[in-house]
Amino acid sequence: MTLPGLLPELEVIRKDFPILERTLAGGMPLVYLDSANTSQKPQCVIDAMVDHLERHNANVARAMHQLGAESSEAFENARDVVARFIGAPSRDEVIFTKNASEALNLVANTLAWATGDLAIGEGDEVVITEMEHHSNIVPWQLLTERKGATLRWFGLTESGELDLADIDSLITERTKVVSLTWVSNMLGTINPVKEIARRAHEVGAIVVVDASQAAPQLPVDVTEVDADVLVFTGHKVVGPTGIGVLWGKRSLLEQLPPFLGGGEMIETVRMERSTYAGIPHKFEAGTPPIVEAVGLGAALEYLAAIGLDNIHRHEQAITAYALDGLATIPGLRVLGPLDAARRGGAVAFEMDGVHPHDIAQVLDSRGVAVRAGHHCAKPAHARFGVQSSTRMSSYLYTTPAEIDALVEGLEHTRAYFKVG
Amino acid sequence: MTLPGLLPELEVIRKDFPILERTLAGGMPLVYLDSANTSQKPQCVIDAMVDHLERHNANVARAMHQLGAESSEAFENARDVVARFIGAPSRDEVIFTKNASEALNLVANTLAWATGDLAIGEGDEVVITEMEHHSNIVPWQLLTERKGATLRWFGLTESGELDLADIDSLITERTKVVSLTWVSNMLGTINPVKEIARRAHEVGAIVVVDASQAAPQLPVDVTEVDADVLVFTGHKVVGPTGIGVLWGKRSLLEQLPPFLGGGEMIETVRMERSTYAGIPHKFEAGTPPIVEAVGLGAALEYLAAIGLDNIHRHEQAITAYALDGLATIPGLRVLGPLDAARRGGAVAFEMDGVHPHDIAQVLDSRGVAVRAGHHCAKPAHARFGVQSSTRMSSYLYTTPAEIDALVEGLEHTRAYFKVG
Amino acid sequence: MNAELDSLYQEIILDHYKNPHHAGLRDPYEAEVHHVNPTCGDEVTLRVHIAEGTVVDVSYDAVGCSISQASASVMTDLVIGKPVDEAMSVHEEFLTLMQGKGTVEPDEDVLEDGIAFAGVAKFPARVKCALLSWMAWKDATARSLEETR
Amino acid sequence: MNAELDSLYQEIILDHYKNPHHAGLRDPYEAEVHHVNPTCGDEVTLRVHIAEGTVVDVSYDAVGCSISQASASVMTDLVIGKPVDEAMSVHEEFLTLMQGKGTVEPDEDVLEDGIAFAGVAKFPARVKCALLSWMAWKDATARSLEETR
Ligand SMILES: Cc1ncc(COP(=O)(O)O)c(C=O)c1O
Ligand SMILES: Cc1ncc(COP(=O)(O)O)c(C=O)c1O
Repeated sequence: MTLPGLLPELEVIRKDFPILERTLAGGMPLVYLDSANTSQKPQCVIDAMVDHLERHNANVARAMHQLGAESSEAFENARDVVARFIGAPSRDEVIFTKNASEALNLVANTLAWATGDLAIGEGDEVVITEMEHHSNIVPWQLLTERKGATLRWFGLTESGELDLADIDSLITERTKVVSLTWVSNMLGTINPVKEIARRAHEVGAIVVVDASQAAPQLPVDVTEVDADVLVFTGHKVVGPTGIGVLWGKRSLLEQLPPFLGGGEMIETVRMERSTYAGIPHKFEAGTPPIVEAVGLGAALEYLAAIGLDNIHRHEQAITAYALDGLATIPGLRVLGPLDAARRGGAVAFEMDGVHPHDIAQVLDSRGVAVRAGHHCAKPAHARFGVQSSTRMSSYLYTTPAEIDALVEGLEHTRAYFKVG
Repeated sequence: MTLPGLLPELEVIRKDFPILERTLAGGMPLVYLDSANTSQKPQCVIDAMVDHLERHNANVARAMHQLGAESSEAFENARDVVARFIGAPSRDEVIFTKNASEALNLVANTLAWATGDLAIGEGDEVVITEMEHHSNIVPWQLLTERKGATLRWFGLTESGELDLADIDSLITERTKVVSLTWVSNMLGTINPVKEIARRAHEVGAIVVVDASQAAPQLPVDVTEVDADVLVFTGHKVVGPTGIGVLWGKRSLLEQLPPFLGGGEMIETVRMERSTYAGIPHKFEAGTPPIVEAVGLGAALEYLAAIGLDNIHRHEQAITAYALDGLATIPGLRVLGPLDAARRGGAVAFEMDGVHPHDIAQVLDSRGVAVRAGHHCAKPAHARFGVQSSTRMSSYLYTTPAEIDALVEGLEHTRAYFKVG
Repeated sequence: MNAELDSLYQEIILDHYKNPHHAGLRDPYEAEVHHVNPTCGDEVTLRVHIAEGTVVDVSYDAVGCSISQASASVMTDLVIGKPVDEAMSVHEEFLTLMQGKGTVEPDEDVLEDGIAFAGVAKFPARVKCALLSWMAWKDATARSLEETR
Repeated sequence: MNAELDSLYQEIILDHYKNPHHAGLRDPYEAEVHHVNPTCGDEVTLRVHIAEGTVVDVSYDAVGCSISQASASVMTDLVIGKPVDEAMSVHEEFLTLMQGKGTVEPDEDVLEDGIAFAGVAKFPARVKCALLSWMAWKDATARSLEETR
């Protein structure tokens, strides 16, 4: 079956992902609908990492020998690839972290030690939203608690969008930072980041955009979206674990104090005092994730070759098809926007009479992998009065037939638990 | 040629490391003598990572489906392997970080926010040594500067050992932390960690051991060495980049405040306040280095199968042979202990009339990879009045013939630069 | 594929899930605890009433999946009315069963309806669900013993 | 294997290394800077004396490898006595050569002994060595122009 908007070479793309050929217990083929949790990896990413480990492995920057030069070039090339992928004005603004969570903590943590303009204290406010991933909540709780500042947040409408009604009383002269997700990992909502950034910049606040769910499925341009900082994580963009990206405006990054100390982040070290390197190295203490950067570079080149516009269209087509399918299940309620054109590809739902764990378990026995729980978004769940939900999430390799398998699995689940 | 103490199956071991078959510019075979910088990876480590990415990739902890269970099991199994490798009393005390630098910063950074007994402030002291890697200097400079405490350090003797003469005036009731390297990455010195830990514990200080250079080449037992915290890094123990290990005593880890916030480090999150998970998860925010843990587990099992005692003997044999060879070069001065039995396998040296860069360059043209520079140990270099040095470092795959190639290369270097 | 599932979702479990025993929070009690499964958010608030070394009552309010709900129900059946020592050893036995990865043969004389959870041990992700209320009970019991000391 | 090396270590470079021109720190000067190559620790302290728009003197104290030492020596030969603008454009030309990865053909009329560094451009790890003193000179010159404004 085919749908308008699907990637035309879908079967070819699927062949790029070795894991999609796996069969599970009972010989069931894998139906992987947990890509918002982590994406699968194409052969080219795995091969790039293997080639690096088998032929070019060496530490970077410090090593002058041929392997060192090859490894450094591969690592720094990955920085160029990332800079292009997100339209960064300068490659030096691209910092490798271990994941998106570290990137967000880096900002909150260095702000805790910042002096001058950037210093945060009593009377100052940080604004987030009720739909954030825990990784974009806890760092700001720690910062505001430790510095005596106040944490505030946008609430959500019944349909799962940001409630912007009181934006002007929320983002005020007291606001130092506005940090929000571009695409929700639970509700799927795509937020009007640019509009919020405009307001934040009017009051002189720093805008931090969590693009962990956006980078996999939307074209990202840091200038266009008007962020001061933007972060995403490698393992959700068909890259490996162990690497994340922090992009920040040069002027901001230069003003922030160092985060982790040691290794390559120094200019000179004496026992009494040290001075620090310029960006990006200032924020990359110790041996960086080298083979992971090589993998991430290959991953982003893979996505760019397919085209983020095409991937976005594919996700929308699959999401629309999934929303239609889910609507046929009695007692099923989708949390978040119901219009596929206005949301990302993660769809969380409740089903009357069966707990998400039990749904996921029955689906798993049929080879269908979804996530059950709070998806690291407890406050968003609390907002909708639910403890946990089941979430299906697609990606560029997802087929309509896999959505059919999900829907059939849900029907079976109802029968199994004798619901309705 | 063979030496007493060499690993008997050396040629078989070398076959495990694909990169050792590489040829470089001009068809020169690779002579890799930069293992203290980063080690090469055996096929079994690469294969474990590939198998994980191609067949078991999923996020951990959160995922209930079969891939999730497989991935979680592989990840948590790596924690068991690490716990066994270092003799940790409990697997929960093993925390995965991104590298050794992050692990050291984690301790310094959480101490900065600690309250009660652990709080550090004016009048308190942190003691390090002059031979530390920058990653064990800068975090403590940041901590003491930020909290108004004082940083003190052990000096070095002429032969490159810790000067313990004034240990009792250095480690006093004011000392809150003693952080030191077990094996120096520049001088090769093996420090009497246990003896220093005893004194530190007498005054109630926390003992942090940087085992980045020890873990690859000595049997490590955290209880035996009497550390409160011990760290090492994956890429130096034939594992991948992107992963490090922090082991800490349960009572200490439980007392420390959280480091990075988000993802899996929580117990429950409300917008107003969060509570945190127990160890180890409390210190593992966000998606951990999953495939890296799988690789690290395979790496440590590989080393354990060969036997750390055997590896240590091999390193000593090679180091003794190298020291003998280097002694034949006129105008060459080794920095650090000259007795192979009392040092690790990193040997830094100066050679009259040729700068380390130029030595490394000439060696590289012959396929011999060494490191030139300050090796992230500027203060130790300053102590010996040198700007930089050349360092050769061996590992379990190093042969006496490779040492011969180094020594010949050095002779050639002298001739090339018309020295002597 | 239902065979695997059926080994997890035994009839006994589904029965307890639909009709949980001893549910709700009751007085008197010496200790109340609140436990969470951080992975999925399942929660239980649980009270213990102990008198003269015997578990007189265990009452609870739980939100969670079939396994965690049924486990709470079975647990109360097993511990209420027993001397604390004996209840603790039932707890130990249940723990051993759950951590056995499906290799432990359950003893029906001790675990009664609890033997229905033998299949859960083969699903590592669900073991935590089955243990949530047991852990809460153990914690509450320890606290109430301190309380009354 | 010496052919590769010889393209890096041209005779001219080794000559400047053994006998550096204009070495040592001298008065008068308007600006003094200290630059470090963080990777290897090479350092240079460098002074610039500018009068009436001309680079009258550049003096320096440098610790480093043959490439960085020779480069400092050649740099002083090239800029001393030149109008600042002209010296800056020589600097630009040298920068282009160094960043060309071996593809740029050097112009001997402009770079004089500096053409000997063409081979360095093929060794990415050494480009920083060749540029250390030039960067210091550029920085010091900018500062001394501010100073005297
Ligand atoms: C003694 C010592 N400590 C710490 C480190 C830092 O390790 P990493 O760069 O992996 O964080 C190193 C290696 O570079 C080292 O040799
Ligand atoms: C919106 C969002 N932000 C942040 C994260 C954290 O990413 P990581 O776990 O890789 O740090 C995730 C994914 O888990 C996410 O979906």
